[in-house]
Amino acid sequence: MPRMSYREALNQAMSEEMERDPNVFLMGEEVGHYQGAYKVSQGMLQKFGERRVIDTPIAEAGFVGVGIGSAMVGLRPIIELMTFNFSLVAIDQIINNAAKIRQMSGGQFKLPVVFRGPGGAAGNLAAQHSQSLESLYTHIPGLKVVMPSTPADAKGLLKTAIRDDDPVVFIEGELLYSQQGEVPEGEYTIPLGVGDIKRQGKDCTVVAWSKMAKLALQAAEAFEKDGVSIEVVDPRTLRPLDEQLILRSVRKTHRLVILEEGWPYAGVGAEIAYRVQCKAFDDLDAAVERVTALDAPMPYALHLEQKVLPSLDRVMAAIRRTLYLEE
Amino acid sequence: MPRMSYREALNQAMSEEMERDPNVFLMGEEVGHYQGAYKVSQGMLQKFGERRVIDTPIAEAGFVGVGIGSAMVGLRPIIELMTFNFSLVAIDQIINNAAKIRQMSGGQFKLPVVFRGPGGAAGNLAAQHSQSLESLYTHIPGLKVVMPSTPADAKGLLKTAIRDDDPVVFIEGELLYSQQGEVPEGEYTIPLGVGDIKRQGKDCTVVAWSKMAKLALQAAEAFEKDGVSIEVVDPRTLRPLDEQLILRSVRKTHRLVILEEGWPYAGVGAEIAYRVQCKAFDDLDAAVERVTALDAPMPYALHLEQKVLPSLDRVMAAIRRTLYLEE
Amino acid sequence: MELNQSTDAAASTAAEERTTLLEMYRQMLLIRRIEEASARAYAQSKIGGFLHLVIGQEAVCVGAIAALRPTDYVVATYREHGHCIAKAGGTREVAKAVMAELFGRSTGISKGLGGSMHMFDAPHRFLGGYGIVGGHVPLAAGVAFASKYRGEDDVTLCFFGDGSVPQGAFHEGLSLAGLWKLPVVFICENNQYSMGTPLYRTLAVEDVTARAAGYALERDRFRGEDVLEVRRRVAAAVERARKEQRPTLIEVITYRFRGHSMSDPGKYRSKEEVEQWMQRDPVPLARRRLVEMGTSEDELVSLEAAIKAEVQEAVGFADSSPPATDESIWQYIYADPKTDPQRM
Amino acid sequence: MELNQSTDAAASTAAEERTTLLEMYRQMLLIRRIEEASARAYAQSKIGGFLHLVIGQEAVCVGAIAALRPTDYVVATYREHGHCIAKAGGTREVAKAVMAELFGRSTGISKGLGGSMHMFDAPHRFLGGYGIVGGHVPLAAGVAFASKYRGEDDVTLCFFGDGSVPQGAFHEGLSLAGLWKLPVVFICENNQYSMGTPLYRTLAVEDVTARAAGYALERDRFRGEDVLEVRRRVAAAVERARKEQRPTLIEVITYRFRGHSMSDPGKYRSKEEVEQWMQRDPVPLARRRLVEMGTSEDELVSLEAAIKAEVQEAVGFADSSPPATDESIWQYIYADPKTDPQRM
Ligand SMILES: Cc1ncc(C[n+]2csc(CCOP(=O)(O)OP(=O)(O)O)c2C)c(N)n1
Ligand SMILES: Cc1ncc(C[n+]2csc(CCOP(=O)(O)OP(=O)(O)O)c2C)c(N)n1
Ligand SMILES: [Mg+2]
Ligand SMILES: [Mg+2]
Repeated sequence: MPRMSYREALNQAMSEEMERDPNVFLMGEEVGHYQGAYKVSQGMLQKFGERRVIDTPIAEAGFVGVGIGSAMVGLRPIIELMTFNFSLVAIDQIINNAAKIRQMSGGQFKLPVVFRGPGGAAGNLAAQHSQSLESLYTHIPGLKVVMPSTPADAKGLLKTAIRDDDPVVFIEGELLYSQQGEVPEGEYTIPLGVGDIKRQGKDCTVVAWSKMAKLALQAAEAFEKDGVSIEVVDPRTLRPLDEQLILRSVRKTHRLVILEEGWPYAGVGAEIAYRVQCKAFDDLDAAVERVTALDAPMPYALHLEQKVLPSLDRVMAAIRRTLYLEE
Repeated sequence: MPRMSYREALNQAMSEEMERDPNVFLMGEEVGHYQGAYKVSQGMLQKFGERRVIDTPIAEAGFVGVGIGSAMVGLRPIIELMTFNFSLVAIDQIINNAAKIRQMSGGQFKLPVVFRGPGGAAGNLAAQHSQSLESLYTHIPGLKVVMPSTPADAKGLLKTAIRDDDPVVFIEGELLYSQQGEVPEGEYTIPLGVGDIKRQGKDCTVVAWSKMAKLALQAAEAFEKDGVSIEVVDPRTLRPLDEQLILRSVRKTHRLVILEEGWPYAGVGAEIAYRVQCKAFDDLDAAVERVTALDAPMPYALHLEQKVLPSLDRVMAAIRRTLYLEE
Repeated sequence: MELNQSTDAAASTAAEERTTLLEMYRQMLLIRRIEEASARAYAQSKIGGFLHLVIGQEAVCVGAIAALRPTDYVVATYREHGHCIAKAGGTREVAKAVMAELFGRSTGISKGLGGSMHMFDAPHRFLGGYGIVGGHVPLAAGVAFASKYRGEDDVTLCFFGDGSVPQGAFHEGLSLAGLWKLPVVFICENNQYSMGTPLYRTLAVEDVTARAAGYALERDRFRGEDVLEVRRRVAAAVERARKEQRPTLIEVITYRFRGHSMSDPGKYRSKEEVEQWMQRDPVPLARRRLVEMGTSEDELVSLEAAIKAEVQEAVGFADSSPPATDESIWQYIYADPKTDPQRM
Repeated sequence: MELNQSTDAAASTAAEERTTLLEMYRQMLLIRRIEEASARAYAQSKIGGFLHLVIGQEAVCVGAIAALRPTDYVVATYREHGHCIAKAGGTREVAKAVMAELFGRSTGISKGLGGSMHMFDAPHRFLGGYGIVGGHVPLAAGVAFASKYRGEDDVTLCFFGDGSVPQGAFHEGLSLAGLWKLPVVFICENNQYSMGTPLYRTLAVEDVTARAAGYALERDRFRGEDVLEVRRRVAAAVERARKEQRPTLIEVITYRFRGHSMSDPGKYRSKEEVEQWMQRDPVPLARRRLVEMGTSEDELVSLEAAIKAEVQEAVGFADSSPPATDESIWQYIYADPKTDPQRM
């Protein structure tokens, strides 16, 4: 299987889908002539031309709305947000239009639109440019939310998202773009709502997605030496959530740590923790632990950013607590 | 104590604070000449004049930003959003500016601004006009979120919110405006972050806020006949949350039902449920139950709206489940 | 109010003109009567929520939409009953479906899920009914973008009120339409009030079309009581959009005879002002023109009788239709059949 | 590029003018050197994240802010180091605080929490440094609103790039300023590119000030390499705002010599284009003017030496300052001392 970066996998997914379906197009700031602010659309303008790879002004509410309108009449837009921090100026379009038009019209319209771009902190970017906003979107019925953690998942999930007839919020890890991995060639799709066990284990389950799945795997590595076996479950899609996969894992390990880059209060982790505690109440040998970003706007200084974000130490400490390995 | 409506209580709070402090002003759509879309600001233009009661165009991002900017230099704006459904076009101002400016500046600025207006469903208003968006705001560090359920709380909390030096999202119940209640005269403030036991009970705790607190009390009434005693805890402020009050109640009743009008996934209820299950794990005799709106955009037809919203039946069924009173 | 000169893009012979006017009169009257009937139903609590009537402004939606081909698109606000009816050609079917929607019935045009503010009619390319002021403007640009993308020569009409002009979404939608030369015509129905607020308190520049210069849009501005004139002026813009991909910002000066919605007593307008505008009621105006053009009283009376019957039929249909189904709560959230909305 | 005529609002005698120019030259040079030093520090990884340099545009911030009184306010974008330095009068203290901020130190102007994009200096009424394009425009209107509300005659300058013109927040901020006649001057620093995108691909109407007509704003448009001219033109607008509460939209045509940020190689601009603009470098231009005005080479050389020393001092100060404190993560989220940010 060819190895490539997460960035290249996304590019391949978009390019293949655009070759496959003339209704698919890419629109966003700097996606064309500049080859993408993060170079995800590298070469696509040359391949598909200005008709299908469209540079926009800095008008997110405008071009997000253009994407939604064009989807109502049969196009399949891929709308790139330079980062999801900027989606807040367009969130009314996503929540009040994309998520509701099908229902408000009594099912007369499909909304096959993908809103994609990077999310999360990326080093020294401070409060306005370091946010993980997935919980805002996951809260909204009518949307689907996808957050891949590997190049292969990035390709398989983006291809599915583009073919999906519903609005999909597809949040990439800004710090994952250069990560390398094996990626199946050509036709490779992953259904939305199906998670993946990134590492088998029996003592404790760690649920983590996007960038945080890597951190979970590092923690699992570290514990292996001490003979503690961690299972890493990556839901990959947050909405719909693969609840069964998580429950099966917890019924096996009896312990759960949820790891997320977002803020704690009413985050996705709270939802997962609550559901597991209800549905696997008797299977749990310890209270569910949550490791999240600190409940603070992101400071600029890098050493503070590292303190605010979930760290290997904090994850390992949480795992130890669920295993009653306090030392 | 004088009786008045929730609407009048809010009006009194704003009027008293404007008399008390010349830096306080009210700005929003139809707040002046029209006397308020929901008549909350009735008479205030006549009392305070156009300088301090300011009608705006339909430009929420604009006047929300104006409020934030004016607060940076010492004014204390009350920004009325006609309903919180429309706050989505201004949420970037609230999340990226109001919630972050103090921290980004290293504490050089205070942001004493209140964003207030009605939230929730109000009958036949369909998907875009029936939303309970508190979980979006409660997720954000830097904000405070208040949701009063009675006229007295409305007055006491709004006065405190106006005097508070931080940005406060103050969500009123559109269907509570006409509700009557006793309201202390003159100086009456309720600290943010302090909840209230709306009804004492010993068998099961129901946590509910805003409109839902009323529904919780109805359920408690209904159970009283069967000799089941329900404690109704109204946190009143969602951020900061009066966690201790909730925990104390649960440690007494050993059972918890959370009732909210918002959607379930990553809602405020998920957070409360999770925290209680962690911090009162051994005190719980049953899994925490959540009663929320169905995970759907609001339909127009009233009979469907009633099915989507939490109902007395659903609340009572949930309470019965926690009490193992299945029949 | 300085108004531009009329163009002759839709010049037509007297006979054709009478036929056209007769049909537009029929549609305006149908809309007027449907709105009056829904106001009565609202008073009887058969309709709830917000109900925004277009009474007084009928010539705008009817005249503008009469300038379109059936394959053209329309996007509108929450004050869209008339637009929805006109886009379908004012048939008895659409009258029934609109009334049933207001009643929240499964036979409604949005199956009782959208209601007064969210009527949709995909077969007739009426793309809704939106409740967030200005929020639908980018959607309209997107629909026009799709036509251009596919090389189809359909045009999109986007209606909005004077109140949406200061909204960010209005600005972004018009900016993109002008930049990309999209086949769209933006029609501001300037009824001079946004809820209780008169224009001068929301717009520093009351001529809405003054903004066209900043967006590289063509502009036109005129009174909206003469439905033939509305059709003529809009037709010119539609042709520009269709043939030359030059988008236009049109402002039509009009007036709503009722309050903003049923709950608005409209105290902010003087009795005199309202009466003065009612002198210019587009419906009787069209009738007078028809008589001048030689239409017989009999023809008009029977047409009016037919409309009365259709409206009664629509109300009866709505009243006797089954309520929106419980399943519909879940049925239309996601299109993908594999997605179960109850397991998120 | 058609440019308007100069006004004489800030006419001053030759001697005064030389003194003014000398001080502005000093500030521009300080900013230039500070930016160059931060680019070096970035290369040494002493600074991380996004670093947007104002090199090439110094005459805009320095000239515009030189037209203000100390009590006037400035609101800017993420490309604001120069504006922050100029608002404080280009002192060695502000140079140190800006550099320390870039290094993420507790002695930084925002205590190391804001960084390159979020510098704030309350004592000098510099209200930040914002990263959401257009998002700060309504804030500036709000600051001006506060001055008017309190009957104070301070003016607010709001700087933004050409890229923010299509943003909704730009439209809403300008709409309110024009409607309420707020004492604010909006300055578009048109450096002809938003990131890698040339103006013509983002604005259908390249003359940004063409939009003023829709907002009832005064307008002015001119080249930004002559710092004296910038000061003169902005001074006229500031006086209009201060004395007559008439807000203005100004467009200054300028150019950034470096990439959008440190990570941008700037391939989208030809070497020729960049070099052509560098011919108009505002810093040497000011120096030549000063010599023409009779400033001695010695005076200039010693001034330049002093700046070199100040910049070295600033870098040394930043390097030796303590890092932002761990407590500062929690210290500045809420102002209310009773609110514990760790117990939400
Ligand atoms: C973003 C937003 N803000 C506020 C409202 C509440 N609202 C509904 S209609 C309306 C007035 C709109 O006036 P106008 O655009 O002139 O349309 P008209 O009702 O006159 O047809 C307002 C303020 C809304 N629906 N959306
Ligand atoms: C709302 C929003 N969208 C996108 C971005 C990403 N972004 C940062 S700067 C920039 C270009 C801005 O160009 P311009 O306004 O001309 O300012 P300049 O950088 O040229 O000074 C973009 C697209 C952002 N910060 N905010
Ligand atoms: Mg209007
Ligand atoms: Mg620029």
